[in-house]
Amino acid sequence: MIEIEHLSKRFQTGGGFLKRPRAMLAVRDVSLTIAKGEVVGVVGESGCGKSTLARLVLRLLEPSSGRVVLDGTDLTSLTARDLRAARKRMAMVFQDPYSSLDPRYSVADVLTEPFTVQRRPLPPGQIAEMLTAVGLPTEMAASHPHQLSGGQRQRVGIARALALRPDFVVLDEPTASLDVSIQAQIIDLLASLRDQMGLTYLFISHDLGLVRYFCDRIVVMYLGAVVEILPTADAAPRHPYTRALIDSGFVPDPARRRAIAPLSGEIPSPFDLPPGCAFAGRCPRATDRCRAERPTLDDTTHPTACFHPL
Amino acid sequence: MSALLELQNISVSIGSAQLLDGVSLRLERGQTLGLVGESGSGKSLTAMAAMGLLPLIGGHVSDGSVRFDGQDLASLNDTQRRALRGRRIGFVTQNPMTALDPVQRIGAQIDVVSRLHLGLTKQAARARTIDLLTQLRIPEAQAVAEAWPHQLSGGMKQRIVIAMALTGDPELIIADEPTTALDVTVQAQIIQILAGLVREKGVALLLITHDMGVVAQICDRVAVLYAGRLAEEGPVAPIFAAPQHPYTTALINCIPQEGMARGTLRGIPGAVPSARQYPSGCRFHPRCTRATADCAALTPPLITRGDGQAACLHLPEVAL
Amino acid sequence: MYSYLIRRVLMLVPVFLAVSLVIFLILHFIPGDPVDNLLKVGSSPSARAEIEARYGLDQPLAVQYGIWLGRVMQGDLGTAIVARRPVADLILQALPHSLRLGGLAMLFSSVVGVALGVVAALNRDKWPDRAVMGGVLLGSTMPSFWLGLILMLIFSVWLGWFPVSGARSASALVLPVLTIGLGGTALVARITRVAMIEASGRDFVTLLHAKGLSPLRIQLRHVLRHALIPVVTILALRIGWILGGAVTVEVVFARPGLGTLLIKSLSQHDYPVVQACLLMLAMAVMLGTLLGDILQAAMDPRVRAALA
Amino acid sequence: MTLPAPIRALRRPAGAPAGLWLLLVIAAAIAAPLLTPYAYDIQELPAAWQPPSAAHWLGTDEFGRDLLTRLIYGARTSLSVSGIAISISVLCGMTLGAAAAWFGGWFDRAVTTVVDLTWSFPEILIALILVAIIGPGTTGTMVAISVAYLAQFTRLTRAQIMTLKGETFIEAAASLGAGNAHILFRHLLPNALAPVLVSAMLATGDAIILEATLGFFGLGAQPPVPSWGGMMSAGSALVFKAPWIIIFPGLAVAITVVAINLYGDALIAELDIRARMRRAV
Amino acid sequence: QEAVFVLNTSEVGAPTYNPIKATNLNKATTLIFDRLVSQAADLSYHPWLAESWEEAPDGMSWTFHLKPGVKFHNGEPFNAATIAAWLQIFKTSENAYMTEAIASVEVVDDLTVKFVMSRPEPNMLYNLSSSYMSVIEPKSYTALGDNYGVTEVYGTGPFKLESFTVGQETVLTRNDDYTWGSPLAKNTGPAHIAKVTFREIAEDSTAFLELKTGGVDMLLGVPADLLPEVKKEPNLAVLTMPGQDVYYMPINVTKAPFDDIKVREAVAKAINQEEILASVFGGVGSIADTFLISALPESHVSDAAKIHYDPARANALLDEAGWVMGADGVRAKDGVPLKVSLWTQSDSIFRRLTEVVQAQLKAVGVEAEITTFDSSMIRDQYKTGTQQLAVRSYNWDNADIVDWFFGGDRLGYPNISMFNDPKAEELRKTAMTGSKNMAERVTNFTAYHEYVLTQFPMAPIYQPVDSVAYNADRLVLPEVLNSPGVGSTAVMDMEVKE
Ligand SMILES: Nc1ncnc2c1ncn2[C@@H]1O[C@H](COP(=O)(O)OP(=O)(O)OP(=O)(O)O)[C@@H](O)[C@H]1O
Ligand SMILES: Nc1ncnc2c1ncn2[C@@H]1O[C@H](COP(=O)(O)OP(=O)(O)OP(=O)(O)O)[C@@H](O)[C@H]1O
Ligand SMILES: [Mg+2]
Ligand SMILES: [Mg+2]
Repeated sequence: MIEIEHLSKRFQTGGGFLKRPRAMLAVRDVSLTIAKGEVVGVVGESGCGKSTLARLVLRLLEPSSGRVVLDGTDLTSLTARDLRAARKRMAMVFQDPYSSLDPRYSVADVLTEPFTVQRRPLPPGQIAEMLTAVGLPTEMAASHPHQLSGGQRQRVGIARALALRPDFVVLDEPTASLDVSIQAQIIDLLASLRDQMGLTYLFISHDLGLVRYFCDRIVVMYLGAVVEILPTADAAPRHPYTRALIDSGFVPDPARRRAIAPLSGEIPSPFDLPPGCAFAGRCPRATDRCRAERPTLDDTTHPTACFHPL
Repeated sequence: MSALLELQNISVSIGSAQLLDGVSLRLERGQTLGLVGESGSGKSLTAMAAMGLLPLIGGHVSDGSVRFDGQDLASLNDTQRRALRGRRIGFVTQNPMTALDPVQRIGAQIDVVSRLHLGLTKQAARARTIDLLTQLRIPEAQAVAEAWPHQLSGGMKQRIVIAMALTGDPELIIADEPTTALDVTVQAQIIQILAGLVREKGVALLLITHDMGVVAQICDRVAVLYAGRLAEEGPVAPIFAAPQHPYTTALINCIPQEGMARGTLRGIPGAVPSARQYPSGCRFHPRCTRATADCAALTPPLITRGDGQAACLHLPEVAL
Repeated sequence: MYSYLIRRVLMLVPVFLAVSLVIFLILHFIPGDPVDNLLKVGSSPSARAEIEARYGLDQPLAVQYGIWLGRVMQGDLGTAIVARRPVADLILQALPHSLRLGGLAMLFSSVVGVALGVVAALNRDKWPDRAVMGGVLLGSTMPSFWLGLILMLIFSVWLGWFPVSGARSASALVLPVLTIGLGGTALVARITRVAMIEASGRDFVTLLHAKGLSPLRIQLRHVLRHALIPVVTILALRIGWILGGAVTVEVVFARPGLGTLLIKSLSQHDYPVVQACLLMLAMAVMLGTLLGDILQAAMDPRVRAALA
Repeated sequence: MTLPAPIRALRRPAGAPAGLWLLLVIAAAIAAPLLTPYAYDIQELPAAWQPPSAAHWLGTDEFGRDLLTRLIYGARTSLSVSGIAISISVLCGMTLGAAAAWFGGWFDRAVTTVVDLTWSFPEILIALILVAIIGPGTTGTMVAISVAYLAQFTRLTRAQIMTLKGETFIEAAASLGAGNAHILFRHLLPNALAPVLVSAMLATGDAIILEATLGFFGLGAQPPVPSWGGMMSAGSALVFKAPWIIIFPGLAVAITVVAINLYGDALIAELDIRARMRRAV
Repeated sequence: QEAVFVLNTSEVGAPTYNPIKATNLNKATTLIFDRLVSQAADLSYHPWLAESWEEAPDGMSWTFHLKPGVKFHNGEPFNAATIAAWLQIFKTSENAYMTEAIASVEVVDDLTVKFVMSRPEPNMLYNLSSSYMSVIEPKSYTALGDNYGVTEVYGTGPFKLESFTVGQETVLTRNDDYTWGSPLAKNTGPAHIAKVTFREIAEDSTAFLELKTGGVDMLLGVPADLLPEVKKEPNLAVLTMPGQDVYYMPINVTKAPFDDIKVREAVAKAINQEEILASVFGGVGSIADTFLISALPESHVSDAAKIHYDPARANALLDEAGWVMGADGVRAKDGVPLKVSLWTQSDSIFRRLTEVVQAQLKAVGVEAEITTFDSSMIRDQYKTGTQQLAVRSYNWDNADIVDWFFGGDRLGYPNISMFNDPKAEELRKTAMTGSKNMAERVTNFTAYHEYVLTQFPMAPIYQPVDSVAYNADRLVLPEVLNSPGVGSTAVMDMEVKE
């Protein structure tokens, strides 16, 4: 359904009067296919380009190169007008429920907005229906964001994303700023909505445990590049970085205590990446080759970009 | 042997709002106590109360007492309390990004502790600082001491904050969500460091976290706070094996476990009530799956069970 | 850092060009012809042409600007049309007075303002805070000419402590400095207070307390240091304001200075003098921003890092 | 239902007296002819220079005109001149600032440079020069004041919109397919409005002082129309002989401006926009 | 011995001490320069740099015998050649008309010059006593160019220029070689005061406060409304002399509705001079009912020509001219309200006077809109000729001021009234150039003046007295002051109490 082909994004920062700007690749040559009805997860640490990827996929950012094809239409070449029309089919839920709602809009206004901007009539009873669908009381339509808790706001954000019945939704860390208890509610809600509406999700998170619980396939990113695509949620990792991510999680079971063996070393600056594998500096298996040459995803059913996979 | 830190039935108020209500905790030397609960349940307030820092945010202990090594903090004067902070009690804050003074070099910020509390000279203090940084496996400690905070990564800064907490050779470290703002890989590093301190130096650790995984892995005891009250407290193993309070159960169940099928995560319905509108009776009852009419009416007492305690009307000991 | 300084100074060049162009153009829209002032009534057009030629007023605007700018660059500010002497002389006569007044007012505002701000912040929401902030608010809402007149009435006329006007003795500076300074004090006190309170709430301050430092030391050594960053920046930015505030006050106290010179020349349509005065003020403003940026960089390593 | 913020601000401790004073001044200005038995312009030369008395509560001026009457009529001039001037300034400043933030690029850079420059100059200087160009009188004063404050509102609006542009809800609207116009007029401007309007209100206070200062230089409203600045200007000549002529208008200015500031502070607190206002400076 | 004087506000901002180029000279000028002839309080003429002089019986030549031993501040000698050079330079002056009648200057010997006249000039001695005809030092004048009078200036006067800051202050130090003072003063040889500072203070009240608080020693001009305040102070003394100012309201005869002489007369007679004298000027001074100060014989015109407050006539004239009183108290004609502009300058006394005038005009149904201009700027405005009414004053003690302000060749400024009447021009010519002696000149000027008055190009308002206030604890003034104002003569005899 979605084909992401060699997508890259280059950011320049800091340029000024008589000052040279610095450039970095926030997303580097990412290719990915998502089938209809699939839930694909993207994990990676802060700053590895997850959000940038999400924006590129929905063309909220112009890619530096590569394309995104949604059901045969190349989103990257659409005119502004056609793109706006195409947005009916795709939606995004944002990380920060606090700034993703206009403070001046009531919940009803927020939910009406998709119809207004797409010049569609608002079906009667639609708002109540949407609120119910995301588990909010219908009276809440008159409330303003500042009267809602984080979880409630995120539900409103989800309702807004689904208002126009899209088939593809990008979820950019929808639970990162919520309590675990609320996170569980939201994940639960997203799962049931997907079942009801036959949605396709690109689910972004930094929490590998959560992604493994929620997704069919998992893309692991490190400093802008995909390092591994786990074909199933419970597939054994092949990339040492994925392994380290799994090992960094704490199992909530005192009976299964284990020694903590954290990674050493620092994440390199994205502005001057080493020539070889970006992870080489922290990788226990790194060799001279890793430091000199950049590995690419291999062509297996479990693509991994590593010279020494597990 | 008396506990190193003991909160006896403390209540904390800010202005007219009572934000903590009858919280009791005990922490022995060499032990790690995990303090968990959802956001807004009062974890940080508890830490501030233990540090004697509530006045900073305009609050005070309105009832009960905070005892450190048998001494009631309330009976000490300001100078005496200050002599404890940084010396015998170290503090690690949640966000390492904002915990350091951005306009002072790293070294100076650490040095001041040993100069103040240990009476070291400038050179001796710096030597100690370098020594500590090296112990925390910070590469090029000398250079780091001369660096400005903004030149360091988050994980590095958190290690600096820990070094600062360690400088006075404390008996107790209070760490308020020390890893929340950090990446998972870094988080593991920091937890490992803290756990190592307990193991190697025998300090007591009050670890505030919202990650039940961390609690399960490194804590000896855990205290669960909900809406300003203690829901349950006790040794980690039995609580994880058989939680006494429905809230504890619910919290544990919020974490996706390996092999769980999609759609089985339930979460806790509703949200933490705000301090201005705590529900009557058991404060958890509106969100509790087992709530009855009694739960809304009666405040459950804190019942001691074995080595721990819990506050729920559904405990067999509670006779209605 | 040095490369930054050089860049920052070079950046003043286009700004200066822009300012000078604006100043040059604005003054050409002012109605009234200074040449008339010089002409004998009923003099012939050729006499007018001669005078226009003498002051370069017959050239196209762009050429006039070019010539003017070229001369300004060489320090030649032209000849005052009405006062008939080199503008530079007039400016040099006026500038020391304005600098003395502005400098003292600035000093007064910063010292007193920071002190009051600290007192207010340390006693947040208690009576000293209320009193300081109330006084400060009142001080900043009184028109400066009015304040000047009232001060003059009380201290010079009724009490006879200070001279009424002029700049003939140091004591003549007291009331004008007070008048300008009070407005600045209000600003500084307010910023200091807010910045202190804001800084007090920052995490690192909590940590300083947790390290066992004494609260007073924390406030004065750490919090105040942070609070001073915005104070210094804003003060530097407000150099123009202080000098501008001097305009009315100089007039009220009949003091020599750029303000009096500007007002007088403005009403006499003495373009070269007005241009020079505005240019001086603009330079002061530009140097102020430069100074502010440098001080900020000096006080805050993060800023230095962002600039390097 | 909650009351609108301007009314809620009235219930705050300092907001109440401040708001009431402002209402009083505005009401007095509107109802001026009904409030006093005297005319603002009829001279009663033998009655000149009278100190405050039962007949003339605030005394009389050099032409024997009742000062209270002139003070009330002066409120008309001062408030309307500053109010209108600031309104014009806000309209132009918002347009300019929004355009700069929206279009970016060289236009933004040009606007920012000019605006930053003028912003660094004291308003009084800008106003003085403009009045010299336009000529004295109420119109000149109004134009001068509006231009003098243009930079402030342009900056503020631009800063607001730049901050808002980074907010997720803007991206959210874009992700729904919202066009530029929708984002600008339905999200950015409405959100930028509160801080701009509040600072407009505070600026009106400053504008009253500025108007008075221009009046003091004899460049404001022309006689016999009273304005606070003009009254003080006239009174300044003989301040030692009849101090009341200058004291009362000065107090009127100071108290009104204090009230505007206090009420503005209450409004800021009520609207919860303190951080946004500060960020924009 | 040092003293601080404050210049009259009307002299503030005088940009130069160059009497040739200046249009506005302040009092300090009279201490730097001497003149050929001095004038006594009774307006009679006495020797100064000229020890004696003869006028030819037909008025066609004048011979002046100069005082020997006079030296300029820069050491240059003063002699007949100086006079010739100076008068040559004076031809380029704004005030060249003063020497218009001099055809040529002959140097008879070192100390004797002869003016050959192109016509008789009965006003010769007056002109030579005017401060505009201060004797400059020609060599330095030529050498210094525009700087003469600004950075340096050399005269023969009792004081030398030490420093001059335009609009601020002028410091003069005593010329210790000075022995050639006017015989009108008791002391002709170096002045008693060693250093005089002239301060320029734009606000009369500030100046008064300075005097009151001891910041300065003397005010060279005290406006009438401040006199009562001065008199309240025990340590201050006031010296009052006949004034040389006239306050008046020029009426632009070319601008409707004032192109109608009836309207002009009406507004002129709507001005209540007595009320203004009493209320604005506290009764000090006198009303003006002609254009000239009453000390001048040319002011004695027929009673009919004098302009006095006459509201009945004003109203009647306006009715006659078709301006009907409206309900709002403003007259109108053909639906056009009688609104006119009234210009004034920003000095406080003018603003107050103008507001009263405005109210008085309103009383007869004329609505005047005041526009205030800076005093130095208003002249440019007059040059545009767009004014209707204005309030202003002049300071002069010779009848030729009528020519200055109403001459048809000076429209705009100084002829603010834009008055250009053929008959007046004829009378003016006779008055200016057709008189052989003083008596004839007086007759001619009186006729010219009288005619101008009947055309109402202005309305006279007020004649102040000249008041000087000083700190009696500090200054001792001579008992009798034999000069028309406080200038060089007065300062020579002045002493400072230590
Ligand atoms: N508009 C931008 N301009 C310049 N750099 C940017 C921009 N947006 C993102 N970046 C940089 O690109 C990199 C990737 O950012 P991105 O937000 O995609 O990371 P992320 O994986 O979503 O991180 P997080 O987990 O913190 O949300 C970061 O280093 C970030 O600083
Ligand atoms: N300064 C304060 N003034 C008023 N209320 C406060 C203040 N600080 C905290 N509270 C309230 O006290 C309650 C407990 O706060 P606390 O910060 O202890 O929660 P927490 O458990 O640490 O939450 P988190 O996980 O978000 O850090 C909350 O309801 C909070 O709103
Ligand atoms: Mg992100
Ligand atoms: Mg907390």
